[in-house]
Amino acid sequence: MKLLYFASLREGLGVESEEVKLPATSVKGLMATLAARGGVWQEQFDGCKQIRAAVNQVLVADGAPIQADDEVAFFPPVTGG
Amino acid sequence: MKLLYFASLREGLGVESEEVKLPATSVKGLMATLAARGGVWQEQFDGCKQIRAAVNQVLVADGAPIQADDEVAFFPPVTGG
Amino acid sequence: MTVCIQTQDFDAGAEISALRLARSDIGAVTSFIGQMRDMNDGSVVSTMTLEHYPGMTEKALQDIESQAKARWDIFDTLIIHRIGTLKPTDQIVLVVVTSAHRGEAFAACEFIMDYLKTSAPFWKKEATPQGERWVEAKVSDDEAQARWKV
Amino acid sequence: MTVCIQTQDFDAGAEISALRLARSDIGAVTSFIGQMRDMNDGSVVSTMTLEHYPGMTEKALQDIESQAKARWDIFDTLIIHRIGTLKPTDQIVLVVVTSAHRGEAFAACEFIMDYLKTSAPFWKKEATPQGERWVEAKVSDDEAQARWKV
Repeated sequence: MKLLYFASLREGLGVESEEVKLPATSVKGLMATLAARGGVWQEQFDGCKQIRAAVNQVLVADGAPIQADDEVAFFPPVTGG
Repeated sequence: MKLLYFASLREGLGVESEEVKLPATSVKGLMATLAARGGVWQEQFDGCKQIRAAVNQVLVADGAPIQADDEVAFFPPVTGG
Repeated sequence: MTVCIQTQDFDAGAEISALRLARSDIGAVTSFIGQMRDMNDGSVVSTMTLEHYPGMTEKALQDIESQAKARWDIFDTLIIHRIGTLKPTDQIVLVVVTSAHRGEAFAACEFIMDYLKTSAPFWKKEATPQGERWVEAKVSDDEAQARWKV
Repeated sequence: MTVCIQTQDFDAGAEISALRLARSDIGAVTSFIGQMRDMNDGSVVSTMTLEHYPGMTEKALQDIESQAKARWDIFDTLIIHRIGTLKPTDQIVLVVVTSAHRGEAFAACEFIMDYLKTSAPFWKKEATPQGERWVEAKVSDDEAQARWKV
């Protein structure tokens, strides 16, 4: 599973991307796993901050499923245009 | 009173503009006066064709008053843009 | 708040640039170009001639701009409308609106076009293989204007 | 149906001309330019840096164009969005839509901007006298998108 972080979330975590070995889960499940790392991870993924997720480059809701080889991106609400 | 005619109405009447001596009236009253000229005037102003009026270069409704020295224009619904 | 009635063509890009660079607090620039189609009401159209009511046209367009300005939080507006004889793909009209935010800019630009279509004294005559004909006003234009009534 | 993500500036006039001259049955061309303001949330902003998600950005914008095309009777669309560092009055985004009629062109252009604002993965960071800060998403942008739901 490839994980990507953007904008303020990337800065808050100090990580841009990582490869992780995790079983199939959901967006919500993956966020809980990341929050459980503690420190800045808990701070960013504790559910208080608005975080959007994209699975294989498509915006999805929190309940969306994630397969072991998916590309998953987390980021704050977008502000383009 | 200065009278102006535009577009298909101008072509139908064969007149572009004229100066007439008429007492104060209303748009509806003036149209009846013009229709009473008969021929193409009756044809154009008999009420069957949609005709718009402007008094002193401002679009007005049929009931609008007209003074003796006003500029009054008659024309079909506009089609610009 | 500018209105131009002219026979010559206009450079839409240059006009838009001039308006958008006039202030550094502009965030949104909407524009509309109306251009001549080669078909109308099922007939090929080779040329179109625009007649207008000099004097009233300028007043009507300035009044439409004033209404837009009173109604939305916009910075500036431009309307250029051509008269005379045009051919397919020729530009007929340009409307540009600048604002801090896009919602106001979009609404004001569409409002100006809808009002122009029903209250600015222009008339189009088309040349078709069957001869010349005056373009008829559309009920849909009246309906488009009516949407803006409070 | 074109999408460009680029650091360099664009010539809005040339892009609009290219789209509007592509067909002789076009009657309406709407366009939107988003540009950088020198103030935001009460603070002077000297520069703005746009980050995006390469790969997803292109997909998201193409998807927005497809939705617009499915929904309205339009001929063509163009979206150009810049990334990198910009200064006040710099152009950020251009959207152009061509159609036979203005109602469709206006609606599709505004729809594209509203969807872009809430679903294309761009993020803005502003440099202010108080330091750098990420621009916060606006509730009004979510509301603007929600209007288009059936």
